[in-house]
Amino acid sequence: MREITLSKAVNEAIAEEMRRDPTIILMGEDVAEAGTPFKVLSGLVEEFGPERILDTPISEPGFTGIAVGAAMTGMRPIVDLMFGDFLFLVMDQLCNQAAKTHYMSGGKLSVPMVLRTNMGATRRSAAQHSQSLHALVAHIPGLKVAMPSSAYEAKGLLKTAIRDNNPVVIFEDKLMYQDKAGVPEEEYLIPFGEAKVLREGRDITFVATSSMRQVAEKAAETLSAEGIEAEIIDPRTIVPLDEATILASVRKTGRAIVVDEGHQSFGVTAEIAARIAEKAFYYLDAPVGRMGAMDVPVPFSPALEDLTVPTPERLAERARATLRGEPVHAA
Amino acid sequence: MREITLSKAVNEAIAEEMRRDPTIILMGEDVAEAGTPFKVLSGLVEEFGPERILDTPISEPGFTGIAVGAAMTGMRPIVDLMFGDFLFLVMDQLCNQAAKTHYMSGGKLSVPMVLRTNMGATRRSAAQHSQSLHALVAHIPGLKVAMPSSAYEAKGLLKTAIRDNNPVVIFEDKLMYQDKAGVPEEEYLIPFGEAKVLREGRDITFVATSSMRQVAEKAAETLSAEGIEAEIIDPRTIVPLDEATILASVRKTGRAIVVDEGHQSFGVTAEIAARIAEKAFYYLDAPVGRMGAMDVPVPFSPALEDLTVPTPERLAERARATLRGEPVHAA
Amino acid sequence: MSLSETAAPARPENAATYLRLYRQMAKIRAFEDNANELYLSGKMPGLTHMYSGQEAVAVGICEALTKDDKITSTHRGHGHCVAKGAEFKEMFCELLGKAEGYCRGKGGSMHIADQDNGNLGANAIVGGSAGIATGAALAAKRLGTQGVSVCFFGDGALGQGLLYEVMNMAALWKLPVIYACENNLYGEYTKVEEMAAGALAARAKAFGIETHEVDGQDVLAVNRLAEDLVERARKGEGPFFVVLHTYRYHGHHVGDINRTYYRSKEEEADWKANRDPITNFGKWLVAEKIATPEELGQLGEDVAREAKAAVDYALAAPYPPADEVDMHVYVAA
Amino acid sequence: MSLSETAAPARPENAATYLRLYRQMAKIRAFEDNANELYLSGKMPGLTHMYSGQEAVAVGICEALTKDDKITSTHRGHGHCVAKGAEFKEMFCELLGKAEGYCRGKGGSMHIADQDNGNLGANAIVGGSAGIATGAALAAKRLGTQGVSVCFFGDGALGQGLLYEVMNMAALWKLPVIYACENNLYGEYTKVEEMAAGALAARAKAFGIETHEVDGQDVLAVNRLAEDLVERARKGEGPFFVVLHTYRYHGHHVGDINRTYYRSKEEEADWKANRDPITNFGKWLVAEKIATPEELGQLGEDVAREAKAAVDYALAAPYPPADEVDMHVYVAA
Ligand SMILES: Cc1ncc(C[n+]2csc(CCOP(=O)(O)OP(=O)(O)O)c2C)c(N)n1
Ligand SMILES: Cc1ncc(C[n+]2csc(CCOP(=O)(O)OP(=O)(O)O)c2C)c(N)n1
Ligand SMILES: [Mg+2]
Ligand SMILES: [Mg+2]
Repeated sequence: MREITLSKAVNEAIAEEMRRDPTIILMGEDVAEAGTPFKVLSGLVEEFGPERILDTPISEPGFTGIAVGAAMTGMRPIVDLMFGDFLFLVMDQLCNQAAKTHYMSGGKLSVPMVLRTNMGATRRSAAQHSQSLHALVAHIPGLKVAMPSSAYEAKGLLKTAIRDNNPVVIFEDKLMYQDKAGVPEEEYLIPFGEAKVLREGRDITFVATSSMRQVAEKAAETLSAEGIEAEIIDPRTIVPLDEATILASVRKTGRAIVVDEGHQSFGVTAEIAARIAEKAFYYLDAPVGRMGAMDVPVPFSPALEDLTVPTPERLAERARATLRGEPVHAA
Repeated sequence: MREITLSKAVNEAIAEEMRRDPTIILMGEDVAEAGTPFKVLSGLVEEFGPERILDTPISEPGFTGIAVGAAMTGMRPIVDLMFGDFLFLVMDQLCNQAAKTHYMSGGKLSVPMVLRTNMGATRRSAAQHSQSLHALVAHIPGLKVAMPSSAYEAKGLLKTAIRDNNPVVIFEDKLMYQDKAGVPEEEYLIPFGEAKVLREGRDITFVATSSMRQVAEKAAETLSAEGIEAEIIDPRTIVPLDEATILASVRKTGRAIVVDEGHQSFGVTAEIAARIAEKAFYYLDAPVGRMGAMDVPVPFSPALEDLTVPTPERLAERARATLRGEPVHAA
Repeated sequence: MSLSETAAPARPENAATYLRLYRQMAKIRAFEDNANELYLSGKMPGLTHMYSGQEAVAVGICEALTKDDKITSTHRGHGHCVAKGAEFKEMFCELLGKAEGYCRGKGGSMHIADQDNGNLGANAIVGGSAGIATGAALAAKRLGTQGVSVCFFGDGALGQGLLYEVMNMAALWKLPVIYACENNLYGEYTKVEEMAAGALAARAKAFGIETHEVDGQDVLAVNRLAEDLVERARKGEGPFFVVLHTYRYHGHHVGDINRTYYRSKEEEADWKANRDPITNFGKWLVAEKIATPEELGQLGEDVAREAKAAVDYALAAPYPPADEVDMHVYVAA
Repeated sequence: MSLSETAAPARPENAATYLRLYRQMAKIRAFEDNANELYLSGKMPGLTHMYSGQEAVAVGICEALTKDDKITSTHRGHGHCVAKGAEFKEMFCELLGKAEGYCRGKGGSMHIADQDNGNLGANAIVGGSAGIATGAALAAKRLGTQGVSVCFFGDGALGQGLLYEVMNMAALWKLPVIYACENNLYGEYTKVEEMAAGALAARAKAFGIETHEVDGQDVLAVNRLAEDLVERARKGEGPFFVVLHTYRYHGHHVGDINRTYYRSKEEEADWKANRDPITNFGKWLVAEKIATPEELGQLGEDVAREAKAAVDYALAAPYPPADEVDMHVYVAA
């Protein structure tokens, strides 16, 4: 299979869907000629024109609100939010309006829109350009939340998101834009709510979101050399969450660590760990471990920033401790 | 001890602190003559004048941002956010600015401000005036989060919040404003990060935030008549969280249910349950239960709204099931 | 402010239109009287915000729209809803949280919507619908429907930054949207001049948006202006901004009874006695011989009867079944 | 736009001031040249935004302020930081994430702050500091410090609704704040006219705020205006809004190298050749016999040496120790 970058996969997903459905428009800052600062959207305005690829002013709440209205009246807008950190600016339009419209209208109105944004630290971008805020939107009923872990997932999940009739927030890890993966030439969609077992193993389950997949894969390799076989589950969407696949794995391995790049406290690791601990309780041989980003604003200094995110080494060490039956409390 | 309403307790806390410290100002919509729609602040403008009790335009992001700047430069602003649902509007100023300033400046700048807002459904106020959004701010490092469960806590926690040198968000349950509790005439403060054991019991621990205290107390009474003794812990602040008190209780009872009025998924029950499940693992006789609000926007219809929040009956039933060793999965 | 249209003589060929304007206003008043009564008698859950006094605004504008044109509304939204063509029965059911309500009881007064008639919904976030209305205009333009959208909001909503963001985009992109600012002099318990610096009309002009002011108590003046702007918006000459000077008769919400601390009884009495949009328009209709007092009286009675019947229906109607509570969170696949 | 001040003859008694304005501008240019070089040579973590070309704005305004007056800055913040009195050493340490940086390496270029000199910090949220500057003005007024605050922001930030919310409050409450809009013609890769409908200056006038426009390449014109407005703001005549017409020489950030798709090389060359604030002011200083070319040359060399020494120091300086990672999340009790 050909290998393409995550960036290209996103670009292809949008282009394919826009060719198929003329009601799709894309809006955001510097999305047209500039193709975004990450150059993810290069070429789209040339094919679809400025009527469908709309450069907006620097008005995140405003253009998100416009997308909500357009979605309610026949369009399928894709909003490009340049940095995930700007989610804080659009929360009202996203969470008070888009997320609730279908419910509040008793099913009469709907908001088929996609908000594409990013996450991920270690780019030396400091506290307002490095956050992974997916837990916040996952808490709000009415939104779906996708977290692609590779170019393959990025394309398949984004296409599904665009066709979904609900507001979907999709988080791309900005450090993965240049990472390549096998992506079929033929069209495919990845259904929401279906986790993927990335690696089978008998000893411990790693539930890993987005780029934490790479962390889990590297840790699993190291551990494998030591005779420890980790199973890796990528939830792919955290709303809806494929609880069944996760629970089946943990019931088999008896041990689990959840790894996610959002802040650990009140984040995604809490939800997944709590569900495992509750619903696989009688199968657990050790407490469910959690590894999120440190509960600190992301520091600029490289010497500090790298300490704040989960790494393969720290995950492997945590897994060993879990298997040794040691308490595995967060630092 | 005299009994006063939660509303009066809040009013007293602000008045006492404003008398003590001239740098305290209060700002928000209709906070002066009107004393807020809930009349919580009645009388303050008469005592402190419109220079210190500022009526603002309907500009939540704007006046929150102004509070941040004033806090950085010598004032101690209290922001009144009329409904907790409007948090979505101020997230950027609160989470990108206030929460991160101290850290980003390497400790040089600080933001001693309080954002007072509310939570709580069943007032027939529908999806945009009924949310309990404390989990969102709890996820953001740099913010502290207090959740008073009675007039006594409301006063003591608010006074502590006002004196704290960090941004603090305090959630009052709007259904409790008229509820009375014993509040001493003498000054007192309630330290952050100290949970309170509201009721001792040997069989199961209820960790209950804010008004869920009442739910837990009623359930405990019912259960007590059946011979089941529940211990009730009120965390009082969820950031910082007094893990030690919670864990000590669960290590004793071996069973726990966490009750909170935020949406269940990716909410406060997840964090507390996950910590218990991890750190009291070897003491647990049953899975940790979670009861949050249903994962649906709050419906207007009374027939539906009452179904979405935890009730004493449902909590008692869950506790019985836990003690019977039945699986206690969320519906 | 444009000259009063009711100063000019009636055009008999417009009689049907005039009567429809009158009837629509009367319907709103009747709706609100009943809603208020439901609240006062403890039969309505929650609170609600009365539109009485502002009828000429919603009716004058909505009568210039087609069914397919879109509006967005506010917390004070019953008037817009009636004016855009909604039925009493579904409206009262919604206010009472009943299954036959426009939103199956899930929205209530503050979220009432009527998709079939182009009402995208009331909104409980002040200013929160500015993006939605602008987005609907963007959709109309992209889809080539010739549709226009109207964003209703109060003077208080001028405090919200979102409005300026979307007005900028509407101006840049020449969208067919009309921003209708209902200046009823108060936002909750605060006077407009304490909340808004500068001239209201300057707020949109700053973005190069053509701006008008009109007497919001004069339904013909409002309607004439709206007809003109809607037509021009359809031709791509939008966006437009209109300040409509008006007044709310009740408190901010039904529970806001003791309100002399923020506005005087005299002021209220003056508006009701001298500037009532229905009374004044009725007088003109009679003076211009479009209708007799008896005909108008009859019309009022008909409307009142209709409202009463709808209330009775709604009171007896069933609540949604419990299993609807987690329905409509997501669109069924 | 005000008439160029450098068209007028120099006042010899102001020689020290003139030279200080020149020196401050030269310092900013030297700082940025070194920062750019650090990036290009792979020694600087992350990205950064160069202020080169806009020096007269920051210097002209900050020289009108006292140390206690506050400013808020932007992602393009080095110029404001230097102009408000910061030291090269702590600044370069910050850009390199070193412990001796103004923010102990935690902020970096986009969050550089200098509390002691009244710089409340750069901000990586476009428009995000509008509330902070306004709040500082509120504090100054309440505390009676006579302080003034200046909110620096770019033309692109005019897209953010927050600005309009706080300008409204500043106007209502007569706060001593000056909104300084640096119109450098672009927000990232987009021209200002594609992002902003109407006239920029109208945006603040709509709130009744006195508004000025000035040539942002003319440091004397900027400074004269700033002195006047700051003095008036201290007397309670604020707020004010100023549009400063200027230009950035580099790309949006240091990595924005191929940029002809959004602006031409000719345009860049023209500004650099004909409207450089330092060159032109230097010429005037020479023509007016305030300084000789040699003196200015020497000053330039001094500044360059100073910058180089600070860079070397910063490169060799230690990173913060690992245990600082969870320090400063909360104020120590
Ligand atoms: C974002 C937000 N802030 C505050 C409120 C509370 N609130 C409801 S209506 C209202 C006043 C609105 O005034 P205006 O826009 O003039 O409308 P009117 O009530 O006069 O029709 C306020 C402050 C709200 N619903 N939403
Ligand atoms: C809220 C927000 N949106 C978008 C960005 C990305 N961004 C950084 S700088 C910039 C352009 C800002 O333009 P302007 O205000 O004119 O300042 P300039 O860069 O020209 O100095 C953008 C869009 C951001 N940092 N914050
Ligand atoms: Mg009003
Ligand atoms: Mg610019």
